[in-house]
Amino acid sequence: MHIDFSDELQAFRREVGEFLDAAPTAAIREAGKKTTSVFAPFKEVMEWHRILHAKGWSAPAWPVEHGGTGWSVEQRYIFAEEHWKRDLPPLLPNGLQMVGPLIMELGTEEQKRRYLPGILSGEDYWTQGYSEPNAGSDLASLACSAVSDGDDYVINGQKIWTTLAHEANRMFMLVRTSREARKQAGITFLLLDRMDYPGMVVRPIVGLDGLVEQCEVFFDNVRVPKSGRVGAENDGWSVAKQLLKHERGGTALSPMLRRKMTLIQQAVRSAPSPNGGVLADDPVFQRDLGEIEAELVSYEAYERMILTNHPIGSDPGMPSLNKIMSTELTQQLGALQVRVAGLWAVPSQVNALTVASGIDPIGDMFDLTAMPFYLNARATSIYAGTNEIQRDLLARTLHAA
Amino acid sequence: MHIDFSDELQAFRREVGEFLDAAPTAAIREAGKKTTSVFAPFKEVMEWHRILHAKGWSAPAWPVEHGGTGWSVEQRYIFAEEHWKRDLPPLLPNGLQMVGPLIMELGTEEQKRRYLPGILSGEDYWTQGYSEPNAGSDLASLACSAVSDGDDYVINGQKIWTTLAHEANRMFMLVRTSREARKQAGITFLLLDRMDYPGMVVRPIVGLDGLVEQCEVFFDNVRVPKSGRVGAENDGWSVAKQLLKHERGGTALSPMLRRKMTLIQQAVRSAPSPNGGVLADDPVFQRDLGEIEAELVSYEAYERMILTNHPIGSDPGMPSLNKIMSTELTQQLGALQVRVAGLWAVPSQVNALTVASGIDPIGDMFDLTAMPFYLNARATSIYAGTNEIQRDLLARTLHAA
Amino acid sequence: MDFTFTEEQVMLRDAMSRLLGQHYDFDQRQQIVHSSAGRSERVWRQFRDMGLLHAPFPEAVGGFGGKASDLVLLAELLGEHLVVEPYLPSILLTGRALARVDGHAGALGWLERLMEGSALGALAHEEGHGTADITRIATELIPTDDGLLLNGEKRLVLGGTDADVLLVTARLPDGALAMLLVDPTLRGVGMECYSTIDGRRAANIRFENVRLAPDALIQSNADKAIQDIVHDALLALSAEAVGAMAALLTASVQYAGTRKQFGVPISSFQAIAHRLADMKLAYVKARSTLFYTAALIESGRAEPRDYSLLKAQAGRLGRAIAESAVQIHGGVGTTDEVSVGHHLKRILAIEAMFGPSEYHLRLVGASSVSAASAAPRREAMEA
Amino acid sequence: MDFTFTEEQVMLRDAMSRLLGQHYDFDQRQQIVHSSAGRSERVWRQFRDMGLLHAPFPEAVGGFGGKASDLVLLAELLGEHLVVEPYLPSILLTGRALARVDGHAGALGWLERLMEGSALGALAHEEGHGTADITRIATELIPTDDGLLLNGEKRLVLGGTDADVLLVTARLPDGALAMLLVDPTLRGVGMECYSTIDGRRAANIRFENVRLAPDALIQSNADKAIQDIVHDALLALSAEAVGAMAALLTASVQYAGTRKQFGVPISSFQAIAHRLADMKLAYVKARSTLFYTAALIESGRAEPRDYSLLKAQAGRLGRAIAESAVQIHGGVGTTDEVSVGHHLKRILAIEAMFGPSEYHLRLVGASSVSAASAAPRREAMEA
Repeated sequence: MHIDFSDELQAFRREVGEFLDAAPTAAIREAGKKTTSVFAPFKEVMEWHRILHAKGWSAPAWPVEHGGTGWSVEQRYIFAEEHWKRDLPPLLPNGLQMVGPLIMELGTEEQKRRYLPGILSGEDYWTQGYSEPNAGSDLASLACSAVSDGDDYVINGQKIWTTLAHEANRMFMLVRTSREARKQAGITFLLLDRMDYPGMVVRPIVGLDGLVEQCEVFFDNVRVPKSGRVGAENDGWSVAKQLLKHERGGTALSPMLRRKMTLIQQAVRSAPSPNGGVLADDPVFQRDLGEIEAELVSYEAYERMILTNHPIGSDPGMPSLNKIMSTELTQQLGALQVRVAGLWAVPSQVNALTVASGIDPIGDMFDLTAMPFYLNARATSIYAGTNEIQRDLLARTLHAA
Repeated sequence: MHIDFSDELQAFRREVGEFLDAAPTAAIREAGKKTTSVFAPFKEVMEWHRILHAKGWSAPAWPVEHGGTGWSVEQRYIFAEEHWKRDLPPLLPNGLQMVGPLIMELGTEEQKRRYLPGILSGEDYWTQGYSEPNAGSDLASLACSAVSDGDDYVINGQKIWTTLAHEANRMFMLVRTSREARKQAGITFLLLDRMDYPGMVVRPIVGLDGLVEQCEVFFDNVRVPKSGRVGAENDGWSVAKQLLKHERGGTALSPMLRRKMTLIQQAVRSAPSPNGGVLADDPVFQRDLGEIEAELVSYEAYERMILTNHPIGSDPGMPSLNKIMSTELTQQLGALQVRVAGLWAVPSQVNALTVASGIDPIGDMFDLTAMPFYLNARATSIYAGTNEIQRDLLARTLHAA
Repeated sequence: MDFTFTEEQVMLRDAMSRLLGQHYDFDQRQQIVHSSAGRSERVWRQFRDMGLLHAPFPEAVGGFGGKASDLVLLAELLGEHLVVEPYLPSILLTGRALARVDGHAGALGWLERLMEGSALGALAHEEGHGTADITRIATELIPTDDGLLLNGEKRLVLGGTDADVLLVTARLPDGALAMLLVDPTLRGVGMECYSTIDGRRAANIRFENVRLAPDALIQSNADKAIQDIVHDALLALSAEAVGAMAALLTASVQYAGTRKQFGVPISSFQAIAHRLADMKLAYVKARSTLFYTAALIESGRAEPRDYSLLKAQAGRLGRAIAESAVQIHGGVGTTDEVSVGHHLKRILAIEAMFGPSEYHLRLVGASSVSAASAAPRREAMEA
Repeated sequence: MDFTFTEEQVMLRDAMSRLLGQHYDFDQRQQIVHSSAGRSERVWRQFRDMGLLHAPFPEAVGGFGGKASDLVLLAELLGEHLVVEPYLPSILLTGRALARVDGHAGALGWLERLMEGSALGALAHEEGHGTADITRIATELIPTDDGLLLNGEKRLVLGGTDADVLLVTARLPDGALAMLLVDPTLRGVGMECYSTIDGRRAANIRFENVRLAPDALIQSNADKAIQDIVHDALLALSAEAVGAMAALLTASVQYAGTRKQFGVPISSFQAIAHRLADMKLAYVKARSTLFYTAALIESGRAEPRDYSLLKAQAGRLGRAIAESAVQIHGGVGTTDEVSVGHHLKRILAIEAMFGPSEYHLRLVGASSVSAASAAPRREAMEA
């Protein structure tokens, strides 16, 4: 057992670092520092996406044939670490981590040709149309319908939690094409090449943090081409399950969490404790911090097991274990940041949080982002399969064993 | 709102205190200090029971006509406080709090005449025969059968978690008298006036703490008189539910918990902290202690709401709320005591824990009792309806509201 | 031992509850929050007309009561309905502090105006990341030949934006604490105004060589007076949190009973049912502690640790309930569009003000250890 | 980056696992615990024959390896099978400490005997309520004209009852720490023998003016040497806890899948299913941390905080798993008759030894704060 790395990897780390030091614009840096969600500020992160693309680094996890980097898992991990260390905005996951890999795996050659380049380059942003007001955890009960009409489907219904749909130019979605079989059958997976089809209306939803991240999308007789279908008609459930696999694993999450922790550990050296002195020297705070640090190291260790194909990481419960651990840590770190910010977390600073607003925050960047991060993180135990569902799934893998 | 008390109550407190200072023997005092369970050392607690009976104080909660004290709820609470403050062994609940009130409510005149005096005086100890190996939380699936034969029932089967059955001279139990109706129907409630019927075998069970508290009882064609039946044949479920009501509420539990806390708070003034100094001055310990102290005060407050018939206390969820809160606090206090005792909790000291063994403990009485109390407390979230069941019941009261 | 409200209190409570039900439902509240003033003059007049602006004051100063249970009653409803009107800063904190000042004409004059609803006050007290401990107040008040000189910074002055008068806590050169009244329009008073996450208007206020007349000092040797304000704040904020908890529990039970997934109400899933049960447990603990503490206060037997304990339970249990409520509500709970998230934010703000739970719990633990042998008081009936 | 065992290690592990499966099932273990010796000579010979008494030592002293991962491998199985043989005190703690002593004939002689199985050693180290911090060692060693004088008290000396030699930690008059070998039959050595809650034999040992020959002192300036022992103990105890966690999880999954209530296996109740899921989460966290820490050690990059972090996670998560296992097993889990309660007691003993979780977590927190800016090491790949 060891954690040693080769000289090549150290050289690679330097190379990555040098580029990441030089390439981002001021706005991109600001957007990174103001990222309080999985989803970074849209305009700047897409700009950054295009810069990384120009360097050939926009899709570290993609195969080389589709424009990926051909990096090893260690290299990808190093890239993520260096990226986070500089507080750069993380590229949006929908294209690169979700629909992109799905198209590679299950799409037609035409779909690959047409859509992968735009995902790779950052020209396109894809929103995800899965959930509906009455189909959240119980996704299989979705009702938004697509009726076959010649070469088209005609869509009627509604989607919700379509992240950044108001910024998106494309959408992947699940629709009901049959009500005859059991619920999971009768679902079809569609790629929409536009968001401005007649009859489509996007309604932004304001979140607890005062920011718009989620949307509703309404469909009123929206006619879309069948050529956007992935897989067979009524077979969308198995397509979506394939995608969930991508959504729930794959990328290293611990570098983001580690970065959050580092920011907290830096802040407490000057943040006053209610008991006097600074929090860094407050024994109670030290213990509480130690507990979360320990949980974080455990998760980092677990992610390394996954990364190195250790048997612990290939457990069938891995996706659920990973999702629960990473989201609970996100929430713990959010709560910790709010605790450190104290009163300074109480002002609502939506304007100062807006990139290029030119508005100085009350307090510093740490205080500014504390509450939005905490509030946004409440959603992490809800989306992508609630943590209750994940525990159900995890328990099932135990009994199968 | 106020928490003031009358001069009469203060005088009462003094009167109680004076008696409790004088009446117990050395062995009873020792048994009290060595009580690590709801169930105090048998011989001594029964001796104490008889002393209290001679004073007329064995059954504070009983009506005067059956030998109760006629005390107000405040007086009973004061009695419990003074009793716990002196570490005296609490009287065993089975007779006084469980089967006694049940006999008063549902027993025949003959049963009352025959059994209540022995319960009141401490001459009798009743074990409870409810659970079976395959009927715990799912009590209604019990199988131990009683077949009618003239004036008798013939019992076959098995009971488990019959507390102190090896010391008991009487038993109340549920038996199956019919398999025809739904599970709850077909159960009958019986009083057994002896534990030495031919065919009855008691097997003591060693607990995690190394002590025998629970037993199994086996029945092989045990013939008992029908005169011991409470309620109608096949109507035992409703009888038992009535008893559960007594089991899950009624007495003040917080004085016991407060006493445990006081002992901890005294111990930490000399218990060394792993960080140096004593635990009482360790900020981390102070915070952790503060959290449990706060939980305890909340429970004391809640118990006072119940006591004074405040609307909060008459909520239909009260029995479950009370059971969950009191048992979780018991477990928290047990864990805290073990933490304070540190290494001194690790020796197994069953012999020193035995009353009148003459064996000096390793460490002091606090260290001696820490681990047994912690281990015994594990059962509190299991018995009398697991805390999972209690949460089910509690949730149901919410939706009804 | 009595933990119930009097008949008069119940009547007041019912009336206020009706008023808020009619004029302060969630949509109306959101309209007020998003209005330019961020509060409603109309609601304030209704409060006045109902006597709410007089309710928490003793009769000696023209009030209707002012007992601890009055604060509890009022603040529980404010919390339940997410009321953003400046009742806490102007009436409960500034007003009650003024009512305790003896023989200062200026103080009594302002108190009268606050009770009439013709002026608003604000308490400028917290500093840094939060001043739970009054011994840490750093704002300086220096007596000069012709008056006083004030220097320092105060944070999260609720209602500071609108206040006609500021009640400021500061430290004199000899180390004693002082309470003073400051006109916010004076030269040297700098205000950074903002809205809070829970929909209130507030300000960070900097005092830079602010020159004050001698009678601005309404109390020197004000340690106890300021501690009393902090105790009022702890009680009122805790009661607000408990009110918010009630609303969160009700909303969650309601939502879980009607929201269907997999063909059944989600309350039929044991994970949700147990979460609701835990919320109920937390609520009952917090509310019992609230009433118990109010009774201790009214019997004259409350110590600082009792306030700390209440605040810690309200904050800690409140946050647990609120986070559970959001989780039960799923995606919709993470939006601005339903009330649960706003209750969560209110509880987070309460947690941040006047010391977080961890601070208070440590104080409870430390004081319980030093008091363990000597504390028959804890055996509450031993009066 | 590699967190796997070598092929040789896997073979050893399989062999040891088979041995314990055949000769150390729960009933056999209970017989050994209740035997008068409280351990099994036969099992010890089997350990020796399999090479287990040599396994955790470097080849330089005649061992087979002695890497961190060897300790992990061995101790995980000891924990899983609730092994009460004095492997930890005699081999892992005393033996490995002796193996690190340079050029002391007595030490090497004893080490040989320990490895041969012809003698047993015990570590007399902990004091008071637990000595997590070696700077708090109070046992005194005073050099005299003709040797040394030892005074002090040691607690929970595992295997002390049976030990042929005691490895004692003490403090010299100049404040430096020392390691010495003490014959337990010497005058002035007083032993209070007992069994532990987790079925081991142990002693509290009092040294009263014990006169020792000069060569009893095997190392002065032993701060680092003693810290190494503590680190071995933290690693081995944590691995044992992780092994116990595996057994607890397996037993609980098995029990919940077969035990029926209300006509269905209790695992079909979501409350039980989620409890099992939480147990699995805890186990995966603890075990990942264990392997990760072993890899850090073998790369020469482990710091004290890494050991503390591991011990804290093993103790904290271990206790959570064990308490859950008892709860899932219901009444039967609270008896002496099934293994889960014994695993719980083992984890509680581990938690008490060499510092409880709270102690270690505070250390982790404190060191992580002071290291935050300067610590690229945490980015483990930046070698």
